Amino acid sequence: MAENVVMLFQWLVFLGIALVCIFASIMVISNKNPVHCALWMVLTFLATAGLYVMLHSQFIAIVQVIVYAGAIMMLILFVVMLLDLEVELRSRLKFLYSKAIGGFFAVLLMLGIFYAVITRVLKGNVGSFTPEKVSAMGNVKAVGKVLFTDYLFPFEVASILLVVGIVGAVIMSKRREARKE
Amino acid sequence: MDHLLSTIIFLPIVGVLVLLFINKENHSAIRVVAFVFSLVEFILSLPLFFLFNNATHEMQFQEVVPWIESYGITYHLGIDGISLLLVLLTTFLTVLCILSSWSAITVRVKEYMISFLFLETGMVGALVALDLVLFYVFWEVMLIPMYLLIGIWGDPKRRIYAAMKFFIYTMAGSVLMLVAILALYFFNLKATGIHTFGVLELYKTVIPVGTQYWLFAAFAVAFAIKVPMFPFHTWLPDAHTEAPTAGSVILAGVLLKMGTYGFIRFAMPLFPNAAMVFLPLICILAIIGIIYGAMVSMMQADLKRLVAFSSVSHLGYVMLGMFALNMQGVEGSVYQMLNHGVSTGSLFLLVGMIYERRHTRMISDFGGLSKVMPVFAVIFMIVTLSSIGLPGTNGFVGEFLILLGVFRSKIVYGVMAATGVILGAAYMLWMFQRVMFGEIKNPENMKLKDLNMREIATMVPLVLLIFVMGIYPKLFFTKMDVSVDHFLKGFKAKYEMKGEAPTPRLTSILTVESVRERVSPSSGTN
Amino acid sequence: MGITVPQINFSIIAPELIISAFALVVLLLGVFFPRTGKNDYLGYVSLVGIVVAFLYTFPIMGKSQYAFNNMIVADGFGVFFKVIFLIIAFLTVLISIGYARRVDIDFGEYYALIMFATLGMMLMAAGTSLITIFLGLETMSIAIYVLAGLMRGDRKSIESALKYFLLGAFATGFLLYGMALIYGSTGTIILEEIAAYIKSKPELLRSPMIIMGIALLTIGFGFKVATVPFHMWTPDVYEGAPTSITAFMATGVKAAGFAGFIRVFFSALGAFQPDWIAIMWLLAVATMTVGNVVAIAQTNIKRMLAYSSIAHAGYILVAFVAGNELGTASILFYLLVYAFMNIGAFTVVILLGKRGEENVLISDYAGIGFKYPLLGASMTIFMLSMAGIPPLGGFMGKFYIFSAAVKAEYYWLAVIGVLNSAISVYYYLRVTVFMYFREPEREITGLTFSPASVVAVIISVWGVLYMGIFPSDILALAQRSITGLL
Amino acid sequence: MIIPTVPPSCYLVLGAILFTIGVIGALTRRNAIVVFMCIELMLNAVNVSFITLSRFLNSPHGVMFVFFVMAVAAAEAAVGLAIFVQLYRTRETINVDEINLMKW
Amino acid sequence: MLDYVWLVPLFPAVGFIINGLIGKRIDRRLVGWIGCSAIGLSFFFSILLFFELIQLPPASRHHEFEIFEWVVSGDFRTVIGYQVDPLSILMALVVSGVSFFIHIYSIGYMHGDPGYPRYFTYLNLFVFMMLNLVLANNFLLMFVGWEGVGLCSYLLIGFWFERDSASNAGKKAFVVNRVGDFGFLLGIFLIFTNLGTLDFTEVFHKAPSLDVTLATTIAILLFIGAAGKSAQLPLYVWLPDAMEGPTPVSSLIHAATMVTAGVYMIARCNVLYSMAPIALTIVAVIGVATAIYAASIGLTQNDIKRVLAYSTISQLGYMFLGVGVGAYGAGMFHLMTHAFFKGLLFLGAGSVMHAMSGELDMRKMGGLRRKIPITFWTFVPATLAIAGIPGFSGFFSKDEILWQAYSSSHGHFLLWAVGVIAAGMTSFYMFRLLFMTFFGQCRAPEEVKKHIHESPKVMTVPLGVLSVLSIIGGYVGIPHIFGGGFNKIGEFLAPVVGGHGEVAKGHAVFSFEKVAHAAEGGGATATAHGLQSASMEMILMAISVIVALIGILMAYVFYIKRPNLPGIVAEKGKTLYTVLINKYFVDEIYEFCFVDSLKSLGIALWKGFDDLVIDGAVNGVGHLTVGLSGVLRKIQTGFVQSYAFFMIIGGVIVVGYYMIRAIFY
Repeated sequence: MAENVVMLFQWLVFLGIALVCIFASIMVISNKNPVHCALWMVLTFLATAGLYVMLHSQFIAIVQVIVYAGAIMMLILFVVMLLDLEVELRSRLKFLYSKAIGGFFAVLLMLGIFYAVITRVLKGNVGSFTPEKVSAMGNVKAVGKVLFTDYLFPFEVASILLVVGIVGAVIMSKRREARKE
Repeated sequence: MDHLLSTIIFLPIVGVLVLLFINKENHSAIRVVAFVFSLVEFILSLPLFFLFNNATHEMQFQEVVPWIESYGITYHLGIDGISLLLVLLTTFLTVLCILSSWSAITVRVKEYMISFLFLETGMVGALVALDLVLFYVFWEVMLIPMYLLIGIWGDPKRRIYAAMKFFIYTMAGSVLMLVAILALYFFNLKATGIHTFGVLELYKTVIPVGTQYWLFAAFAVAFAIKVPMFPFHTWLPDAHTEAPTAGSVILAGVLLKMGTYGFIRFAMPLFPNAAMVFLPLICILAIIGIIYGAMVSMMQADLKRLVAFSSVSHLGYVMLGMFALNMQGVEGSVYQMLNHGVSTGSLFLLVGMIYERRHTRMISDFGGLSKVMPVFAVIFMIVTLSSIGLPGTNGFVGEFLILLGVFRSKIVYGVMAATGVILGAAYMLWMFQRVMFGEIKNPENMKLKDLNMREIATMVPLVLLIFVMGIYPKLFFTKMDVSVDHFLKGFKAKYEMKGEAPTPRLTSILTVESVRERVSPSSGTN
Repeated sequence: MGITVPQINFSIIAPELIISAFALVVLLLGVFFPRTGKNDYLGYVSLVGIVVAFLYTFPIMGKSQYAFNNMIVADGFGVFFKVIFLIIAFLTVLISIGYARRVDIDFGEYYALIMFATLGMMLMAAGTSLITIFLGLETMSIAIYVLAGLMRGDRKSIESALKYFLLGAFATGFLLYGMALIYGSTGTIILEEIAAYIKSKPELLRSPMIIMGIALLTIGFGFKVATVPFHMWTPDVYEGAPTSITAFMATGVKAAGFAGFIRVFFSALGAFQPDWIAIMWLLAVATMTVGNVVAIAQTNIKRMLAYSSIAHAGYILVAFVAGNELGTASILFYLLVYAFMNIGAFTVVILLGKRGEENVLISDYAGIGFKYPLLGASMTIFMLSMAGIPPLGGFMGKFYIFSAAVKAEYYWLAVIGVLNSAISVYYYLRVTVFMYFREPEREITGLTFSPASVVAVIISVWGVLYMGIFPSDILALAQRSITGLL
Repeated sequence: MIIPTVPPSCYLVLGAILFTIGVIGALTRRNAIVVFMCIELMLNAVNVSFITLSRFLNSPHGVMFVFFVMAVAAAEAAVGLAIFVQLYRTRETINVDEINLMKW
Repeated sequence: MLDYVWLVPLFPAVGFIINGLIGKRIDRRLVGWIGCSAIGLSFFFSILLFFELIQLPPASRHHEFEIFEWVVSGDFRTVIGYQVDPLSILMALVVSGVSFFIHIYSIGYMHGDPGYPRYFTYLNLFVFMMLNLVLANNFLLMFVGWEGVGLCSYLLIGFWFERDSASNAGKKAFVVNRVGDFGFLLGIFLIFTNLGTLDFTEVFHKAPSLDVTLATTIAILLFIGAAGKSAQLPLYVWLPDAMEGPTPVSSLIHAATMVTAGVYMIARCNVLYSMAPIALTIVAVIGVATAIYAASIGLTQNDIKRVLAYSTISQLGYMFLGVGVGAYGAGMFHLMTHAFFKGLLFLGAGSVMHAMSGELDMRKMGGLRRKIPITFWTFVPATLAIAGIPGFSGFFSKDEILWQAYSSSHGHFLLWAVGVIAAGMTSFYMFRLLFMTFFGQCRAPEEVKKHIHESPKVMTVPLGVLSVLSIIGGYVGIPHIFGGGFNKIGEFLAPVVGGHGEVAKGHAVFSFEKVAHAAEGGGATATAHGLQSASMEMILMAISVIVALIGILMAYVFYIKRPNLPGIVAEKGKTLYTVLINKYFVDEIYEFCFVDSLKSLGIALWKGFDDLVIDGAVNGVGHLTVGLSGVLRKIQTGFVQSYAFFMIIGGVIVVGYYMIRAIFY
């Protein structure tokens, strides 16, 4: 009984979050105002964070909220504001057809992915990183352990990557200095 | 003497290097250096002739150096009686070409001479290469200098078109040959386990008939374009017409022979069964070429175009003779290659000489030149007659043997081809008449100067050769007798060993399943 | 429950470390010792770094050592690619010295980003897990996004950065999704383990999920190597980016894309070869044909070279389809020779420009062949090499590629390939037509040749000739390099 | 004891839907920043799939992957926004359908 | 001594080389002297050889000498080699002898011409080639000579190359000859293919093994060659035009020697022809048809050289009639006498032209017999000879042919009848020529009249020599009805050509079955019918003489008695006259059928096929690619989203393919 309630609850939460996700992302792509788009985007990210929690990835959920919804989206929002972008007008180009066809193809692609993820799904190599173990040692700790052992190398690479990103961002957004002859 | 062939191939490159260090304004020094190098080259090639052993069909003066070991590609050179004569023709004509460019080329002389020497390397290399890849390399190397010669020093009006057409046309044909070479290599690898591109080894491989068709077709297209055989010939008139004189000479004299030489050295002995299957087609195309070339030639208004189309006709004989597959046909065909080089080369030189004086090649601009240029007229006459194939000149011997050979192997072809004899006389003499005979109508022609000593020096060797080859052909036939005989015997022997004929696999895309078999799931890991 | 640190073997990643160290040094030097208008020294420092890194590839040559929990490997394949990338980086830096100053991008970050991008490429080649490859790819890409748009005042440059960035990120989405699905099907991201898992569970061969993953990976890598129809960014980006970076992209990014592509598809997904072979066949044909055909109509030489680089990707895909050892080895060989000839060509493009007058139209080349004979000759060599004329490196590259196709009995593919290379002759020769056959309409005067660029041309010419005439050693090396990969 | 009852397929389908919405957005929106957001949406969808797979395979790789994807996304965002800013400075627009100086 | 046969052609070759290389730089007289002495020496050696030969018994009068191997290829082998036998030595004598006199004549005739050295160069070359032709011991060398004389003919016809008509005529001669050579060449191929050799001795030795069809084919092909060279129907058209050359050339090449090569060749190949009766009949019919056809044209021509040209064609027709009925000796006999009198006639015409300042139209001549008496008096015997007046050389040879045409086993009454009619025409037009030129009033313009003068000695002496030969030349072949033993020439030639009288039986050299049979056949016919036919022969001979006399009479009536009669007759038979004076419009028809149509075909092939179809296809592929390029590049719109759009489409295709494989495989 209790299990059924938990099941039901889980389903309800899942469906709720999924609907929020989908709705919010549809709003992202349909809203004319970039600022609103960004805000809907934040909502999508937050909802996704909820999903992560449901999937026992609390650490990622937190990061999602802080980094994605917080930092990245704020950055985007900031730039949108900075550039003082107006409400998006309909394109003066007759893109409609190609957009419709593109959308159609995207949907086809989606159907393909549906097929791929639903039918004949074979489970991959099941590992030992079970939720039980994880919750036993704490999610963050578990993740951290993996990160600094197995993923030490990618972690270091990521640092370089971020350096590149920072340097790139800085150098790109620097105003063009007047050439000193 | 061990590296004679290599020396001959790369001497022109040395010449190029020397030229690079000469001031480009110093035209006379450049000319002299280029001439000296070509002359030394020719003199170096003479020992080939005199030291050549007539009695053996084996390749002589061989040099084998591994080049790309993993493929078994070697730097393998050697000559037999067939290539010997063509090598000599090449070195000989180059000397004359450089001589003939003395005053014709006044701009960018250095680049010109460099191109020419490069061209010589390519030509000699292609003739003596006994490794398919090496041959292909030289074969393509020839294209570039020729392309530059046409494009830079050609007639301003259409030179770019002609150069591009020449390059792309021949290139398109030869790339297919490359695929065929590779296919042959892998076939041989599978059959014998030997990594080799060496022609001599590949001669021994027995190839199933079905495979032969495709391989032969690929080789044949490449060579047929170069020859050029009838439907593939349209690059030739353009290239010939637009090229500078010496370019036309080399183009007609040597480059076209690469096609026919390719047939005799590669396409036919490697794939005799396919050659026999394609024989009627090739013969008929050759005959069409003979007659068609003559007919079209007859009506040309441009001298060089006329000679170009006559090449189509003459090369038709060569092809036909080769496919007669008997001693007379093949020997005549080889001989006719030389003849064509000498006589058509001379024709282009002569046309170039009057072009230099009048800056026109239109037949209608001339007339009555015999009167003002008697020496020219005599030489022109001799060359024309050689081109017609008059007995006593070289042209006759080749043409006669070819026709005889063809007649022996298939009478109908022989009869049809022989009609070219009539047409050949008609268009050449008509041209000669319009240029040399009649009143001088154009006042500009009155002032024309006869040939100077340099020009005479250019032509005299050719004229002498015309007669020597016509009167004492034995000198040359003894060189090639054994080789041609060996070619025929080898052809026949291999023809009779034909492998069983499974259907050729060319539809790989449809046979994914077989790929799956080859790549079983287990082989997917490392 | 302490942390067990994985085996750390710095010698395996020595080149990467050196490159990143030097990148940082250059970065800092650029910040603390900026010498406006005289920043060439940064380039030379970078060159030193690259050379040192290059020297450190020798110790790891001929080994096959994994490190960092199988995240990265030092095997022949990776090392060969590292050598390619370092050569490319070396040449790129060489040609940048002078050019960067001309277009006002000669700050430390420029050289640092080139080195970072090189690092990313090396990771792609050496990475043996999806994550390493992904991170390498992103490191490279992000650096290149920036580099492409570095001429900030230039409308075209920034446009090319935008296009490359948006489409690159878009393609990354597909790539990632593919990785996710493959991960989902196998439960691991280490390539070897993926292969082993597939081998242990043959029913996986028919699993739609993993096949979908492969399809999405095809799209992702297809974008990076610019195969049709994922090629469309190429011409625009190549045209707009600074020429030195275009050269870098055309060679380095493509090579890195192929490195990752091959690594993933052959090491991990080799069992699926029957599945991907036909689509690769199609992509190869489409890529070659579209690249070559459209290149014909181009008037801008950078754009033309962009299309030609698409075509070259098509040739490489031919070898990819062939899928045998010969094919893979020929890809390595081809990419190396392609690096030489393509960078060489772009160097000539750079040399023929001057401040405010880049001379990138093919018609600007009229008469160059006689005005600057050696430059013209070099350009001719590069063009002919790309067209596949012996005895230049490009020919040998194509020779190996097509021989691989023929060996695998893909005759039609080989035929289409060679016919395409005949088509390509047309536009490559057009450059020589302009250089030698046409009279110039306007004089190009006042060019100053940067010595470093001239050195780059010389090196490229040498490379093209060497690999054309004496290809044996390098081919043998390439063949040794791929042992254990398939 | 927490038993996962919502099958992984559902999460994966949700991921696919989000991905597709992102694709459609990237194809249709004019504003480069919005296009970029849509691409972020795609990455987010992939992240969902990763986490799901990681959860149901009991393996840490998916989580790690997502972690790095986020890092990449951050770096990309930084660079991308810098590009947009720079673009706006030179072209005074970031509408992608007004940016076709280079074509054919 | 016979081994020195190569000296005979050598001298002219030497003369050719010397004159050709340095002729322009040395004194003119020296040039002429070199030219003549070269031929003279050649003639001298021919005579020596001749006497050497007749020392031998008839059966062994055959000698071959090989100089060097020429073309050797596999089983094919030909040599440069000469042979001496009665036939070749006879030809050599005629050729070198007549040439010698014509060379001498030329010194005078050409003395003012700027191309004097060139002329002698060509002429020597011609003699060299002609001697090669007649002395060759194999078909190929014969062919060399054959083509060589054609070349010289071309060069000499077009000697005055500034004149378009001359160069046209030269080209025409060469090309038409090439048509004949085409046949000859095929004949040679067929011989070699079937017999494996081209050596005369071996070919004729092996020939009996050929089957009749093959022999016939070979014979006909060879005859095509002969018809081209000897201007027989339908390949005669070049000969009248050939008169554009200098007159001694016409005399030497286009009357006395070269054009008779065809007859010689058939006589040489008599073994083959005797095996092929059909071929023989064709030869005879063509011969007689040519004889009457050309004679009928000759009736109306006004150009003195043209009349002679048609007359030559007609006489050649006789020769072919002779060889065509198997009477090779008779044909050769006529060849020889014809060489004398026709050579003389041309030289005479040349002398007339010389006197008339180059005038050729007979209507502008007349009454010349007093002004140039030597020419006239040498001209007359030649005219009588050609007309077939008994006692002159032409009578004997022509009558021999006519008799054989009637009586030979290959002969037929009709052949004889047509031949006789042609003979009548011959005497008519020859006397017409004689009367118009030398009798009546001089119709030349005053200016020309003043300059009429006799030719110099150097010209008249050869005329005299030849006129003597025209008279006595026939006495080597007196018909056996006048005394069997006197047909020296038939007797002499019999070892080679078989045929005549008693001797035929005895010949031994070629005593191979078929040959012997053929020869005996001929001989037997003669002897078997000997007695009854003697009277018949007398009758026929009388008829032909009467016909000839009627021809003369008519000419006399038309051109002496009633000079206005020709006009009236021409008016009456206007159509016929028009046809005849326009030479049956054959030139026009040929022009239309072959020349024009070939030219338009050439243009059609060039412009229509080569440029449009082939090159069109080639360039079409190029343009298509470039066009495709132009279209495809438009996909690249520059909009980032359209790129993404194409990526998606491509992605869906890729994904779709994989999925379909995943689902269905």
